[in-house]
Amino acid sequence: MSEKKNPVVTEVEVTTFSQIWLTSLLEFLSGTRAFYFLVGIAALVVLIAAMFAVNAMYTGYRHAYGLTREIPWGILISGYVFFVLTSSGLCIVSSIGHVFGVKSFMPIAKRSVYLSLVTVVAGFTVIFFDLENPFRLLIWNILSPNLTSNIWWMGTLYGAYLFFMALEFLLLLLEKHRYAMLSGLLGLISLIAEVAASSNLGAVFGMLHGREFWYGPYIPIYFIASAAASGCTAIIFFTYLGYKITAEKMDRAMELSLQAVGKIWALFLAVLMFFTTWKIITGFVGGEGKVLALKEWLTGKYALNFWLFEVGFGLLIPFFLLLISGFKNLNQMFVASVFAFIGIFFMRVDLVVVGQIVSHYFEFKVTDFPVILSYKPSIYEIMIIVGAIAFCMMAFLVGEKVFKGHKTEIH
Amino acid sequence: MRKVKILIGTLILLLSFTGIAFVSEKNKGESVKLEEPQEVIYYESEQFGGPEIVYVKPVRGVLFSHKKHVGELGFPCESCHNSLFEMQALKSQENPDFKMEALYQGKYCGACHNGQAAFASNTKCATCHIGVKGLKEYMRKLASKEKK
Amino acid sequence: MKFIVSRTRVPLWSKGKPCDEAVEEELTPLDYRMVPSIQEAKKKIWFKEWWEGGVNHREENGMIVCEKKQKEKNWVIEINTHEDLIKFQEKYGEIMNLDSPPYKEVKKEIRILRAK
Amino acid sequence: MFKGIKDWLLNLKNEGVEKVPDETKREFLKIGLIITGVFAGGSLFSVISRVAEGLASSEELHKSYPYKPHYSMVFKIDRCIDCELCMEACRKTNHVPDYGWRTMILRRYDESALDQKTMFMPILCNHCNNPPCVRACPTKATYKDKKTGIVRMAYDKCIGCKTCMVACPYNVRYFNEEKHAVDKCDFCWESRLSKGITITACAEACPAGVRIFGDLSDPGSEVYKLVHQLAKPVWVLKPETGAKPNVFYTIS
Repeated sequence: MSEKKNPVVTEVEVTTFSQIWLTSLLEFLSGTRAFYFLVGIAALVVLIAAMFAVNAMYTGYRHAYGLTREIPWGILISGYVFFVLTSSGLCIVSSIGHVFGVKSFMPIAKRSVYLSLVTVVAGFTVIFFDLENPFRLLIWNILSPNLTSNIWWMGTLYGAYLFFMALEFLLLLLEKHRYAMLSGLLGLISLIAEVAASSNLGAVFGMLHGREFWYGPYIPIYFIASAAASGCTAIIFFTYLGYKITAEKMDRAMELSLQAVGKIWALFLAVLMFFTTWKIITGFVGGEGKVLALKEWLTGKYALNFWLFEVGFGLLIPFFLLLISGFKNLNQMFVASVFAFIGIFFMRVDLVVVGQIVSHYFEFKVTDFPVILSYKPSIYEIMIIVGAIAFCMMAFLVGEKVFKGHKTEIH
Repeated sequence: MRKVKILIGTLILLLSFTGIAFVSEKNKGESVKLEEPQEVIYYESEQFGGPEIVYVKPVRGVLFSHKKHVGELGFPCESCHNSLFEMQALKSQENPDFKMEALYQGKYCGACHNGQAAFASNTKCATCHIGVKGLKEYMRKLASKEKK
Repeated sequence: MKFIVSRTRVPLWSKGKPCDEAVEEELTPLDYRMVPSIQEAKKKIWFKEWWEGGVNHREENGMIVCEKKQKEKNWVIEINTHEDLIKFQEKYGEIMNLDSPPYKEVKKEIRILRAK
Repeated sequence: MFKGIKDWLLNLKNEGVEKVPDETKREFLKIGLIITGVFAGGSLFSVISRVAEGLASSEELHKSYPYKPHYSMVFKIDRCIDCELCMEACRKTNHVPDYGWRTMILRRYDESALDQKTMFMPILCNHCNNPPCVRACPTKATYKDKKTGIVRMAYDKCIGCKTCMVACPYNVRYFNEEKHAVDKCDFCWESRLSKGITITACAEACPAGVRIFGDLSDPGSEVYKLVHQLAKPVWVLKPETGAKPNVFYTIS
């Protein structure tokens, strides 16, 4: 006990501690009991994030979050978009197998369905702490729906999706062949709900005719392509990790499946590259507000986000790693997916924030607002996002253990 | 024992991280609220013969600039003092007739700002009316000067 | 030699036989784990479930393996000669021969690419 | 029928208004206004009336205003002196907290301008005829009043998603913590107009006669006269969004 007060000893302990921690992390990948340690840490992070979130709720979001009336949407909305689009992507890619019956996509289906549920729940949790009155939503969404509002459609469709997907997952768990048809139908329904919901989420941005940067049919379409790309990322990331934990030998069907996912991923990455390029090129011949936002995005405060994270981590590195791997080397594909995950998160952040940074009255040379507004996420917002990521990680780990590596194939 | 150590270590790390984040967040504090707008007598430089005066009555934020009138345009003191204005700054805003009507009749600023000697009093409002925003700017200037 | 038969596309509404000759059989899945020895596997979180879920535990090619108690049903055909295989192909169009998921009884899978 | 289209086409020809969507043009035509051209660096538009040419009689004109009374505000912005009495009156009347505002005065400052370098520009909710915020609200917490055309809030329905704040091109919405809802200018409907007072608090408080409030569908009102004339330019903010605001700007 007295040793702990000695600074030298503490220092040594800290270094050994970090060593132990690192080895534990590596050990975890081989499926030892470090697994429980990681689940514990994830749970702890979730708990701390929950404390932050509840604290923010009590102090009021105006004080807790770095949001202003000019920029009312911050990284919480980005986080929501990130999670629900990952969920959509998982649903879209896995449904090629279990809804449309393509044999080579079947092995990934079960894990994808589970993770799709987990990520959509994480997304809902994040938005719960962004809405000022989340409980009123439950009442007025039903009693006073505004059918012209994309938010309404998006919320309702994602709710429906969650319901159908949960049912489908239950049926998959029962592993009864006579339910196969029913679960396939449920899968189809949830796929339709999911695609409609994601494009509506895009339309939430795309239909704001007061915001030049977002306005237009671009974002709803972009979101579907982007969702598919992040779905592929998630499948490769989590399947790889799952197999590391259970140390199972990957059978040929699964390998083929991941290769197919990799090919689809490369396709969608290419599509996203086109989307990004043309978004920028068309933007520069547009209105002044859009040009200002684009300039800030490409050369201003968000240049690092754009060039390093979005273009580098999100698009180019995964694309080239995929090409190098020849869609065969799973280790390289996994590394690609790690990069892509980071990149995709920044894509979402930039999409949401850059759309709002140009001041409403910039064209009037107003001294009250700078032309480019600034937004810095507060620790509360960051912690909620970190908590949601930890929740996904925890749910994934627990899922691997409880559902035994999502082994049984869907027939 | 090792596991316990790891767990405790991680706990402490996380808690200290959250603690630091929490404290730094709390210390940021609210932005300083500007006090109620008050009249300002601000000496830009002695050589202009007089201060920049911001009236707050009957409406807030009307600037008379010695810098402009004496420094740039070169009027002697006698052109206004003590016939139109007393030497004491802000004295005239106590007068009940210190209004735009009086200016239109040729009193106060209206003696020159009649459309002939200088632009008429009923035009170019925002030239002299710097408003509460202008007033606050001068208050900030004054406060930072007093600090020095 | 036994083969598992499958099709590249399984429509939602027909989950029947992939081909006429196929019979449904219960197969014993093998549970391979990428661990060199059973001794080492004891440290892993999945050990209990692996140990109790199967029989005939052994080490094999630097991996450990057991036969799962839970059987799986699958469509299987028996093709013993090369000629039979050619006949099968002529009947059903292009086929693909690949490694099946690991079973005790079956090692290879025939996938019918496109039904004639 | 064809004559109408022909007239419309002819009207379109001589306008230098690339940025305006067609619907805006058509809507302005409907209410007897046409957009004549770009004013002050492409950001402002002058809208002047062509009542005599466009419509037969003034009765026909005010039938085309969708609301009765069609509340509107006109700013004579060159008279604004930023005394902020309007903001004060608004705070007091509508209990606006100090972290938010329903109306504000912006200061335009241009160093390169000749002579007068400052111009004050009051802003408030434009009570658009095609409000982006109302379309975006998932629960109809913000709605266009069917009778008066005022964009109002049903505070208890607001879920606080802040979509309306993002949707608004004019930055006139804020989240009110006390009400637990988004708050905005309602032309003093709740505090004054519904109680029989005919003028908003800000318009009443203005010492310089900048804010003129009234019923745009009433040809006798001052706002009507200010909007329907040729001598002075009348414009709205950000017409390119197609929101069709009911707050006009002019000079005295």
